[in-house]
Amino acid sequence: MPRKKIDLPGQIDHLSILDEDGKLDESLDPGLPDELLIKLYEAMVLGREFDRRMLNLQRQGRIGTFPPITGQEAAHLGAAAVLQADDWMVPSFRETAAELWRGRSMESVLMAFNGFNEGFHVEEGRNDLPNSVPVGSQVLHAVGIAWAMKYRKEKRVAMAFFGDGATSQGDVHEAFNFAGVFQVPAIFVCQNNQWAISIPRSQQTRSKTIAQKALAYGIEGIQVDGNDILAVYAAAAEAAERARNGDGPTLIECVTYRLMMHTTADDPKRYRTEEEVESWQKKDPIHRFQSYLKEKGIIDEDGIADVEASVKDRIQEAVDTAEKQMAETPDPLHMFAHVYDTMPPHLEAQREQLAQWRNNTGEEE
Amino acid sequence: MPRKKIDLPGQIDHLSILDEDGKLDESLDPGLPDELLIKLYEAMVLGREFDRRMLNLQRQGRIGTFPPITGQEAAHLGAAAVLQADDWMVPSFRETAAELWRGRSMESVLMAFNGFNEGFHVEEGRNDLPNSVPVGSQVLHAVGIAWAMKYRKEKRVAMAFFGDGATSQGDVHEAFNFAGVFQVPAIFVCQNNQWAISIPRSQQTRSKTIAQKALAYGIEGIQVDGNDILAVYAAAAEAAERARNGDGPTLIECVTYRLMMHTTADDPKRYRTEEEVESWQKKDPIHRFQSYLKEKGIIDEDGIADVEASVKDRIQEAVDTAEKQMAETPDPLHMFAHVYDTMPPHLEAQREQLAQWRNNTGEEE
Amino acid sequence: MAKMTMVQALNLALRQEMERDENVIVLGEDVGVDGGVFRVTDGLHEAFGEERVVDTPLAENGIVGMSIGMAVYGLRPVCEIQFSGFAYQNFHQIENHASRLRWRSQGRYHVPMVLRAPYGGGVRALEHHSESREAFWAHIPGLKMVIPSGPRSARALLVSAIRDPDPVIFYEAKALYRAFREEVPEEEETLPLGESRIAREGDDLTLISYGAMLRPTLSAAEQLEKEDGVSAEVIDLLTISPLDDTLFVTSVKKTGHAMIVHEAPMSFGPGAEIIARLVEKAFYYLEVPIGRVTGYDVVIPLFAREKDYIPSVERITHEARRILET
Amino acid sequence: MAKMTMVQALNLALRQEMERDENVIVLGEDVGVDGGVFRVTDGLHEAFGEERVVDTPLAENGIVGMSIGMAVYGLRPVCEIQFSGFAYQNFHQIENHASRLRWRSQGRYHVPMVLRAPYGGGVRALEHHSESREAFWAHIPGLKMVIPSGPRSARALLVSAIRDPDPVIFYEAKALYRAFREEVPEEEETLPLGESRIAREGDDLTLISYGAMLRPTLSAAEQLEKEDGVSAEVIDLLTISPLDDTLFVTSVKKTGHAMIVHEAPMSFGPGAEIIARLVEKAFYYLEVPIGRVTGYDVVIPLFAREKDYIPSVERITHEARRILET
Ligand SMILES: Cc1ncc(C[n+]2csc(CCOP(=O)(O)OP(=O)(O)O)c2C)c(N)n1
Ligand SMILES: Cc1ncc(C[n+]2csc(CCOP(=O)(O)OP(=O)(O)O)c2C)c(N)n1
Ligand SMILES: [Mg+2]
Ligand SMILES: [Mg+2]
Repeated sequence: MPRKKIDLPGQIDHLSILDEDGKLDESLDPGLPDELLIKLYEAMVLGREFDRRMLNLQRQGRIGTFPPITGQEAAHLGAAAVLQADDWMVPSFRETAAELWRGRSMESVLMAFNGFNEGFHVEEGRNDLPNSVPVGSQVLHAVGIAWAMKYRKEKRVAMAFFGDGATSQGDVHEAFNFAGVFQVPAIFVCQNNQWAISIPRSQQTRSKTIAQKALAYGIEGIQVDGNDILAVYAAAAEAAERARNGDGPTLIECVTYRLMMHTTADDPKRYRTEEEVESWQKKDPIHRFQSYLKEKGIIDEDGIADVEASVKDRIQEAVDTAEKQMAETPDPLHMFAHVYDTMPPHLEAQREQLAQWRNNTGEEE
Repeated sequence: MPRKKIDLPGQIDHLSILDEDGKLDESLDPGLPDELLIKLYEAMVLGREFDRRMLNLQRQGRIGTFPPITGQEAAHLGAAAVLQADDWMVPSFRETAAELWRGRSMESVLMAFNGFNEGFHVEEGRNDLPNSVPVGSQVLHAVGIAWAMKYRKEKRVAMAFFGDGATSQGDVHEAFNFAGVFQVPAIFVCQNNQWAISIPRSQQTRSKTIAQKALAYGIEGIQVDGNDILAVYAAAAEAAERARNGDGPTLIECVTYRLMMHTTADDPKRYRTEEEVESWQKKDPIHRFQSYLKEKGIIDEDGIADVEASVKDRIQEAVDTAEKQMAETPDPLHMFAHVYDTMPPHLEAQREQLAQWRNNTGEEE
Repeated sequence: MAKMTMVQALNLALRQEMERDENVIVLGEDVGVDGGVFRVTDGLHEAFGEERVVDTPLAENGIVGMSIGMAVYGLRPVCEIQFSGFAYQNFHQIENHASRLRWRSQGRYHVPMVLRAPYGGGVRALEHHSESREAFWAHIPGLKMVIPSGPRSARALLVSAIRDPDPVIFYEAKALYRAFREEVPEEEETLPLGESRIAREGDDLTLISYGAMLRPTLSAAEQLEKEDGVSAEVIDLLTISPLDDTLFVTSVKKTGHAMIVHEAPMSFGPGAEIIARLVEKAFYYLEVPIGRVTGYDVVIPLFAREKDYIPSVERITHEARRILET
Repeated sequence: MAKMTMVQALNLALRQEMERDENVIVLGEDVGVDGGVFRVTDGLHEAFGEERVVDTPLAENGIVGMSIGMAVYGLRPVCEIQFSGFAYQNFHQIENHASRLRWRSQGRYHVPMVLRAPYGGGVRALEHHSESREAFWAHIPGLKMVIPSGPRSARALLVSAIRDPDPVIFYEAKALYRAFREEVPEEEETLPLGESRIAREGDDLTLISYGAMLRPTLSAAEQLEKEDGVSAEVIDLLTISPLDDTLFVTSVKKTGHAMIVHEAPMSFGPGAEIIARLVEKAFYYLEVPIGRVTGYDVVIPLFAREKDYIPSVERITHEARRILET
């Protein structure tokens, strides 16, 4: 049936700067200073090594379940790296490298994943929300934060992270739509790591890309090679500039891959092939960035070894500190803190009851 | 920043067949038989007149709040008219003409809007869900119904109706996405009547059209002139064929206008201009369809008068019947029916208590 | 002092709080140009502009999720959910986040937001527009659940809710919106959240209620006084959670007879917790079982029959007599 | 009879019901190829194919909304919500539709769906994975809320839930999934919804519990017998709503002492309704106030401290002694 085509605004591009071998597309080079490149490299290695160590600890029963980030370092770090201190980051749960970049301590990560609420504490000065487990639910918070920034006429941005699976949630839809309508300075970073536990991207949504979902909201959208930290950085920097200029939100789809299990409770062999994993291992974000830095003469083998050694030291120190902190008998009365600003009488009573009961049983035993 | 464009599938078209003066674009004529054209015309007039009568009754306190459909007859009727008896219709609350077309009685509409649960009864044989007030929530039900049709290998379709405002809801997003992933035989008909109570379409979403939201889900989308019953019918027929052939869901945006108040509790003068309303009155769907039918020689002035007279008679009859039914003292014990298949003991007890109490007070008075 | 309806009193609270603190932002469906479907936000858009009185897209969950972000950032969002029957759309944002962000950040953030929503029957409304489901919210730790019983308490409690550092669900009885007027002082007035009050003193029987049901409960108390010479004390809860049990426990210790009146369905409703508290704290003073006059455990019928669902003065007095005669 | 874990028993129920009735469809996140994150649906995808064991996109509300449509059409969807903490996303679909479509269509349609969800603490899980919020569902008219206490009851109740013509929320205690094995007959076995059972007979005290808390409650009863010579009767509710109050009322009439044990927060929790029913139906038999040993009114702490939140055998016996000594 013939009919009129609607002239739709909006175009979805794909951005890739460093290819799988670390070769640079010079025309797209964002031209980051060497110092920043090295810092990013270190942060990627830290993320990777910390992941490895946590897996180790988990297997030894020294921490609980956690979601590894291996393979996705570029996708979240590259985006978070464009943020200023007074910008806000609203994470999901698979952005550990970016959280550490923003100043979260490894100790706090370890404590949180070992079941200590103290690990959720966000220190003053770091403008990030805590991890959000209910998939997609956090994205609206970034919209509200961005709304408030705009209301206060501050040139800040709020950056939300989420996965490919999260795009199916109503929350994320509503976040995109509100952000579009209110033209708030929000950046939506989707780490499309091809899987939502056992559900492949192709079964999550029938759209060819996640980025094109921007068209449904009249907002900017772009797909980037999420294993290419320069591409992620460049797209995020552009989005941040747009946001700060009052030109509204951006959806960035980072095409990446979860190389490890969903969480340590998951067994990916049940639902995906080794070949698939291997094919993505070739696109490893750290490997290609390293090649590029070597090629550029910013780092050499010695430098690489130094980075690795220093990162491992830092991790060891953090593990020691965290374990010491956790070993100090936790006070269960702490569970009554931070429920309300002022503790209501019924909670006082329950707290008192628990305190007394502990005293009694302590004496009885 | 230069980069690669992504080749996106999907194209959004606009379809218009009868223009505002009732002039036909012959190349697009769906060629409906005269009999059907007349039936559609009668149904449109019935919808319009019934609306008028209900407004009248409401103003006299003879029914409660209701949402008028005037101006939107083509948008919902044209779509519902492609359904077979064993297809399913999942309405919102502003599709009265389509509900009557499907076989709902005017009495049931009157009773429902006058606060009698009996008006919600869906008779055997009519495969429609009852009106759904929570905006957007019903659309997923159509997806589930369509899923079941596909599972049972029946060549049926489920058609869901909703407004422009509803597209902001997470439910509707999830419905589109599930329908796309499962490729179910669903048709999503959005009556974009430009307003969601006082919120104009432009503040509901920043996308240029509602139809383009289909691109976010990899499903078919089309925008039609919703005041042009031939265009709506043609688009819906195409969508139904697609669905029956197993080729998946379609989103149809019917561009129309709510000529009356949102509900009888609303005062549109607070938020929109008379000029805007007048400009849309010129695009009246009944007027243009009448012109076309006259031009085509299918109806003349006498015929028009006959339709109007017979429609008014039917309405009067329905009002009389409904009022008679409602006047029979309602039994409040009825509220305990249809809660569970088998009434649990605590409800039995509550029912008994109310029954006794009514007996007592009846005796006391 | 001016005589005001509850709608006017709520409007006054919003207006004065917005004047006092530019962090107070009103948002929701149709709250702006239209002034809210019940006109609670009438005139605010003109007075404070679209930057502070924000018409949103149609998504309750979006409204609440966005409000959480605004509140975390330091604003004081007062969002309107057009009818409480549509606040389940945002249930997870309240359960998983609003009520917990203080805890989830171990004190770094808090969520000073108010969710206003009309609740209850009695105004010939459509389906899904007449429910009383305050018990859902009352069971969520970290949240406050407030229901005023008239213009003056509505105004004072709304001011307190806006200033409260924690999230507050604020239910407004539709049936009270325009039912009667009360003197409401122009100057600032607050009422502490988490405190109930004695709405009527008495010695023989304690009637515990709140919101729209307070008035029929008071009328029943009058009737019992006149017709039976029974002196009923009436407690107006005002805050449902955290539940202030001090007044009603004291009262029941005095009267030995207690009855709860609410519109919500009986089973697992607010009355159950009140009974539990009385059993825990006033058991030996109870002379007879505690009564419950509530909505039945069915969906509230459409309006032609809702008066048989909603506790009436007659049902309250009837049940009170039954209790007193036990 | 084979000795089975609760996971295996649930799997058996699903498998046999799917064999029996091709209208039974299993759907949810990761229920297919992966067999469910707790492996409850293990092997079903292989056995019945992707047409009947459906991996869905990540949207709980979508899953439930779609299930409603499927059920209305005549299928028997059994949807899995991966953790009950994510079932609030679909709260409005249950509140506004699933629980009411029978009523909303005046009997023409009904919604024979089951929503399965793991609930509760005790398995070292992440945030938002350990809540007990059955009271939310219990307050919704038209809905059934079921919580089995072990492999055998889980299997029998799930079969009944699937065959029930009304929507059922079916909570499975994660802590019980692999905690112990029970004999589960291969041949069909059902348990009626809406009926509690006596898990242990006794004369001195009635302990009322369900789900994961039944075992510590039974252990506490043993301990009381051994150490104090107290004979405690234990009631296993099995269905939370509609609440069967016959057994526990009869029991308390016999024992005069009652205590409720649940993991959910105390205030406005399931225990409150049980107390209300006891007050209404067994008031004159109660010798002392009814006790509640429950979760505190805070968010359940992360796992390092959750054992202090969840009622333990020690807390139960401690409180039981307090009651008996009153
Ligand atoms: C609302 C909600 N539903 C389900 C889960 C369980 N769950 C945790 S992560 C996950 C998959 C998330 O996929 P995606 O969004 O792609 O993020 P990824 O895990 O790949 O980083 C699921 C289903 C959850 N945490 N929250
Ligand atoms: C979930 C929900 N939120 C709010 C409302 C109140 N309400 C009823 S209709 C309506 C506007 C609907 O707009 P649209 O979807 O465009 O449909 P229209 O009324 O224009 O037909 C609103 C806000 C509702 N019924 N349900
Ligand atoms: Mg993913
Ligand atoms: Mg509209």
